[in-house]
Amino acid sequence: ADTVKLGMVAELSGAGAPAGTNWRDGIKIAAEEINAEGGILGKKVQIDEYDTQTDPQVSRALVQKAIDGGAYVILGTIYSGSTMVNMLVAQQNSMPQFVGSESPAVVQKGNPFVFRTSSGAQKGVPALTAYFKDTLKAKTVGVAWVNNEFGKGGHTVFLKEMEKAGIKVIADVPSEQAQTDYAADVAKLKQAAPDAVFVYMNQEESARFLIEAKKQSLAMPLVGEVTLTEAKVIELAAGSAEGAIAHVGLTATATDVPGIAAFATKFEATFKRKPTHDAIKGYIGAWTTKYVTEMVGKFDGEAFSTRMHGLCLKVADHPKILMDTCWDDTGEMSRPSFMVQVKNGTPVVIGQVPAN
Amino acid sequence: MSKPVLSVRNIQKSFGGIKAVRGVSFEVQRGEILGLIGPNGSGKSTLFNCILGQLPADTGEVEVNGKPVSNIRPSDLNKLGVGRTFQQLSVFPKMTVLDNVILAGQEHRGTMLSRLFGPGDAGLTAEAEKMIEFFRLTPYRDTPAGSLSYGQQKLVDAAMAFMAGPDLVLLDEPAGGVNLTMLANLKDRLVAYNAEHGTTFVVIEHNMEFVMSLCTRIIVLAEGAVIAEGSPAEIRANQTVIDAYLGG
Amino acid sequence: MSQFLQVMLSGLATGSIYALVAIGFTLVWQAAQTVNFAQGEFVMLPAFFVLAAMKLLGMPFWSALLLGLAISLLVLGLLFKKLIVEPILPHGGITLIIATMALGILLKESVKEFYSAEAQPFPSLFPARHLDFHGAVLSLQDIFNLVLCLAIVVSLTLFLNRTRTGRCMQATAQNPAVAEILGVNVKRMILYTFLINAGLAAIASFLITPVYLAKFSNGESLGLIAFIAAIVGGFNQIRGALVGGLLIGVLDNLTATYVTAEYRAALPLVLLIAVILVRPQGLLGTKEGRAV
Amino acid sequence: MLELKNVHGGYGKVTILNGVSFTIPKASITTVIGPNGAGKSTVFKAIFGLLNIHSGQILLDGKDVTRQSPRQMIEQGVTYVPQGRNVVPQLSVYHNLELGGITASDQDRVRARIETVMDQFPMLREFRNRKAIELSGGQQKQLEVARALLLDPKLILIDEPSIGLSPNLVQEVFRTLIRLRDQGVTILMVEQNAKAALAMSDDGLVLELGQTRMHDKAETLLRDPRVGQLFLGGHIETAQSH
Amino acid sequence: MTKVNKGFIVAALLLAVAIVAPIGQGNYITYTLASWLVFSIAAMGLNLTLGYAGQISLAQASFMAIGAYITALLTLSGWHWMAAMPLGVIACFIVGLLLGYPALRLKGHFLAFVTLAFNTLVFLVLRNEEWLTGGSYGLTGMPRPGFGLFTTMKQFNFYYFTLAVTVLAALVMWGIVRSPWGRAFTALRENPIRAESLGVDTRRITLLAFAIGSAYGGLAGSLIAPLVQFIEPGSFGLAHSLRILLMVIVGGAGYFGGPFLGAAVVILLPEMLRFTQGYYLIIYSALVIVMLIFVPAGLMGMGQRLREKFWPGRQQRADMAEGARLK
Ligand SMILES: Nc1ncnc2c1ncn2[C@@H]1O[C@H](COP(=O)(O)OP(=O)(O)OP(=O)(O)O)[C@@H](O)[C@H]1O
Ligand SMILES: Nc1ncnc2c1ncn2[C@@H]1O[C@H](COP(=O)(O)OP(=O)(O)OP(=O)(O)O)[C@@H](O)[C@H]1O
Ligand SMILES: [Mg+2]
Ligand SMILES: [Mg+2]
Repeated sequence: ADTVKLGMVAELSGAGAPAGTNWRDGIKIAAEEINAEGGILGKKVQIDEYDTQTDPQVSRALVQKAIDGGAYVILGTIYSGSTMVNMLVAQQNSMPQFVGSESPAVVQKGNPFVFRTSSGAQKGVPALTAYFKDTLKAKTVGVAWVNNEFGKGGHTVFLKEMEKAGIKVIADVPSEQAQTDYAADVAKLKQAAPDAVFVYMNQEESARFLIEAKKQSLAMPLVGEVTLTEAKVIELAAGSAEGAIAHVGLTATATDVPGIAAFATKFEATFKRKPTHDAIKGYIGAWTTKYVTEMVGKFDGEAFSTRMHGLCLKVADHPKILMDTCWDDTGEMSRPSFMVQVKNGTPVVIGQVPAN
Repeated sequence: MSKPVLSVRNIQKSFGGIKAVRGVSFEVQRGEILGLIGPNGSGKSTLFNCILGQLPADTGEVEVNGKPVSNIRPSDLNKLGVGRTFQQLSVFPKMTVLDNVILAGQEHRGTMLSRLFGPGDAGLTAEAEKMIEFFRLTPYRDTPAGSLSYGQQKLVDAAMAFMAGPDLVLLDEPAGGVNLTMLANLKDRLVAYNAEHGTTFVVIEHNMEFVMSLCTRIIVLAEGAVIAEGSPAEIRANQTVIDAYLGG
Repeated sequence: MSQFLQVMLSGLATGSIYALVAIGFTLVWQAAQTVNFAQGEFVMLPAFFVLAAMKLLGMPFWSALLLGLAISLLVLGLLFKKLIVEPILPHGGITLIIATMALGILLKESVKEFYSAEAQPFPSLFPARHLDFHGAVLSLQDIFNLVLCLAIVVSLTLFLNRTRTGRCMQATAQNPAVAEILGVNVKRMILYTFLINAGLAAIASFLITPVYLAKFSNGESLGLIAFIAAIVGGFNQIRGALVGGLLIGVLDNLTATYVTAEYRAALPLVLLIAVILVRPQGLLGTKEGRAV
Repeated sequence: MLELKNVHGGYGKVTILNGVSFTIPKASITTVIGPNGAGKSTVFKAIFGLLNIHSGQILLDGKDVTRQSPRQMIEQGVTYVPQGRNVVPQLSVYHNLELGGITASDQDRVRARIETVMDQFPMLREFRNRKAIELSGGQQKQLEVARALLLDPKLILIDEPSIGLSPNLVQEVFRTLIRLRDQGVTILMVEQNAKAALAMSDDGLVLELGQTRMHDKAETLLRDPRVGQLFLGGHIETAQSH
Repeated sequence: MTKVNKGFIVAALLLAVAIVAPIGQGNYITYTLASWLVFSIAAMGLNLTLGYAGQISLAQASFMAIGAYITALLTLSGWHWMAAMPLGVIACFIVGLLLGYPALRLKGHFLAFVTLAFNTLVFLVLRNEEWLTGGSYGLTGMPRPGFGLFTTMKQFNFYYFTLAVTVLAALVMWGIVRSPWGRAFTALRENPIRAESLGVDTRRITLLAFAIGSAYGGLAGSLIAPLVQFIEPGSFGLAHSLRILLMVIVGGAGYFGGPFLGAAVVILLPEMLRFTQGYYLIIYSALVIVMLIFVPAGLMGMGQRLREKFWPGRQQRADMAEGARLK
């Protein structure tokens, strides 16, 4: 046929819907652009959507379905719990898979077909250590995290990092996914009074946490990884997000990176909302598929995966990769990242962190 | 005389402030048909419920065949040979009449385990059909019991009380809503059972014709206490009973 | 000490929100003897009506609120009663319960598809003033929620028990066949019930969304907690919902602060099971009377 | 006053009434008798708009009221006391009574009436604040009968009022019905306590298999040997003799 | 008797359909069919507890969890499935028995609450006790059982293995509901007080209703583990219990065939609607509501409705044939 199918398996409904729909929409933009440039190896790209309902078992079934349906690569999933299951199916079928998950475990299973679109928590969180230690000069920290597979990954790495850096974690506050009441969490942190707090939650949870923190006037710096300073969180938390700091891999606010600015504009024009980092991740996943396939020169999952390992794509040669990006032998990814702080209601880049 | 089939001593029961039963004692001998009458709200049904373990009594003891049964559960009491009917309609509405009647007998066949592996009807269909025939319900054999008329449901209820082959049956207003002709049949049945098997009956009823012609002895309850006791003739003549209950 | 005070007060404030939603459960029970498992979604939705009115029609916030209330009454009250409750109620409670579960999914997914999958901010009805009690912070909104909740419980209880209409509603719920032969306008009584319920849901929605944010999936956990609150308080008493809601709010916060955060969802449940086993009719519930 | 013309009807697919026709005059008491399951209660439901009527006509004072709703029937002065228990369980005795007059525009009159019926059934006054469900069987029946007397009906349909009532109260109810008849109210009653009921009635009606079999003066029915044999427990006397 | 025969023929036909269904289908369809069977088993159990015995339980998914985790942990440590499964089922039977105790005191929504709380507790334990259950990462890579030459590693084979287990489970269930126990369960649902006074040990029957229903949940769980080869606490949350409840009601509570139909609708209908993209859940839930409005007794009740619709003829009253006595 003259089309090539990309199996987009993501959380389009259920708890993960916000992430999943952004992922999908990022991919849609990429697909349009790719088709406008003549597709992949001359074949038009066709996106097949599969909704996992944020249910790992369904996601597994759907990866199977995408494969039965003749997909060439799998794009998704985002929730690590789902990815952990469905990547087995893709692996059995030698099918390359770009995932949005950031849990360390995803690339530790020796699966040669799985590739990240953003770096895992075990890379992102350590990037913060220096900030806590050198910039904030914290002796003690607190950590507020969401007790799901996403939060757990970050939490484990964070504790390890702090121990290495000799910073004491004096308040460890887990919370539930979709929790609405953060009074107890914030009260506990307030009581412990650490020098800084690491906040590791999904979007709305972050916003609700920030609102409560403001209400109880939690005074120490609140530092997060990616989510805490996202546009959505700032919008939701309104004034309460002021001053929040985060380490972000890719952010639509890093508008001094030209590719990102262009993408953000196009996304907003198409979907009438700002892209999240999930959207950028999906976008990059789709474009990488094109770039690497064309390097290989044929549609071959095995060859594709082999080529991916140890590959570095430079913006100079591959503009739609947005920033220089490398993958290692496990599928882990690295690229430069930023420190961002919310000032006057907008995230401002306050520093760059080199790729690690 | 032998041991009484049922012996009730000093049963008391209150609901909040209301003393429904205030220390009732009586004995029923094997083969008796005892009538229990009294004005509305005099505590008859409550007394039944206390005797049968459906409600916990505040004080008092109950013995069946000399065996204390005060804290026993209704199902165990039933297995000791005590059957009953309820004042309000009490069938299994979505089960067929046949299933209603079979159910009433099946728990007396075999053990819990044998009932799991035994035949679906516990071998009771023939017996149940005879019972249904007697109560003139044969056309309704496969009808859900809940869609029968009031009187018909009352009859199903009565049929169920007999299925276990009981020693002692307590009937709470068996005549209510039952056609007089059918009622005569029911009475014959009671009398026949009583004669053949020595089954003992305690009957609550407001239909005086029925009670007076059926019972060998009658106890009258008013405001939770026994106010008179005796043969039908004695009761009919008792002025206190006339004033409290029978009316002029 | 100030931590304890903070946790207690915050627990009460959150609890009053649970109570507000739980009242809906007890009301629908007392007036229709059924459980609306879409109650959480009923609270999620009105905020979106308001947002839509502001975004699509460009209405100012306060008039959008009024419009939101009106649409809620229409959709969650009238239409719900006409299209779902009325046809299904005669077939029994459990069928209606399942239907409301399906309705919950329908509402949730519709909001997601037709509005947005992402959380939305929602303007607050109150100035963001905070009051300080010995180191513990309480917002103006918290206090208002508590007071309002109390007022609603009192007035609804009075309405149901002291007015003829209220008693007709109860009669309709407890024995619709009898209500009908006595000439009670059964359909209208059911309509009243669901209109009141819709109104309550809308009010709850406007009060909590500024804090909880407007999101299609908000109803899930809220509905569940409110359901638990209603049961614990006693389903057949409106004031039971208040007690149940406050109790859960406080217990949840105390557990999370002092005992365990991982099991914060569990400990209150275990405590409440214990309560229920001792008092099977719920804390404030009354026994349903003789069974034999 | 009330006329049924060849009424057929039933529940779901099953036809229960196979042509019921009768006329009852104004200010009279008519007692319906028949075996269990004959369709007596079903006739009442048909009149009161609670049954699926397949064909036939029901006329009230010459006006066609076939398939009208219970509320419409009440508006036209018909009240109905069904068989079995029919109280609102969790409401108090007083509030149950009050519901009996819920359709009246003059509530003061209803309140006054409540006092009167409570005089007639003193138990109701004593227990006025208790939940209806807590009453004994007969007490609930008293409540129901009393409740039917609160409006000024022109036709009362009363299905076996005697079930569960003690003998003196049965007499009281019958006396009340007679008094109402004397005031011009029409009464249609089902009774299994048929001898007593027919004795106080003007007319009697025998129903069997969903059809009217006989319709005559009450005394005539009482004396009819076939009726006695089949529906009045004819051989109770013989049973008594041994 | 003829009624039983008709049921038998229908069952045989269905079985034939189930046998040929996956032939020529892709892995995905076969997988979906297998999960239909697994959920049918779970729904069958709930149908006993709820449909027959009238005891509301919102915890069926947590029994699937218990069955699945026990099977998973044991098979991962080298046990054969045939040895691990019974342990899971027995554990569920016992836990179900314990969960039944509150049911002796509580009715209706109070019981619903206790079972709901139980479901939440199981979820939290599975998530928090990471040392045993793998926490929120779950357990992966459970082996599928082999029987000599017949290995179930292939999707196709695993389907037939599941089918065999389902047929056995259905036969056992059929034996239970048509024995006097079945009548006692129904009596418990219809009128517990009267049942007790007729000698039905309602305590024991209540507990058994929970225990047997839960054991079926456990059996379904022990099949889910090797089917999905991944389990995590989130797959056994309250929402999944509600889904199983939906299967029972949609299929027709208290009908033997209900769970199979219900599971088919709940699992397969979304599959068929998937072409509608994001709207399928909306369409699906709307369909469920419409169905409940028009066929409240579930799909099993639909046959009857249709028969009445197309053969509307009136029926004589039952005693008409006896003739009148008063001529
Ligand atoms: N569960 C209960 N709660 C409160 N009061 C009750 C309860 N059960 C019975 N009573 C009261 O106890 C008294 C006795 O009731 P019971 O039902 O035993 O009367 P009864 O003699 O059977 O009357 P009837 O002939 O009308 O059936 C009544 O006043 C009744 O109101
Ligand atoms: N709800 C119902 N659904 C189906 N059939 C019913 C229903 N109610 C009554 N029937 C049937 O209708 C017939 C007549 O019932 P009905 O209640 O009118 O009898 P009845 O003459 O009042 O008897 P009774 O003296 O026992 O009260 C009976 O055969 C009964 O089986
Ligand atoms: Mg009584
Ligand atoms: Mg009748």
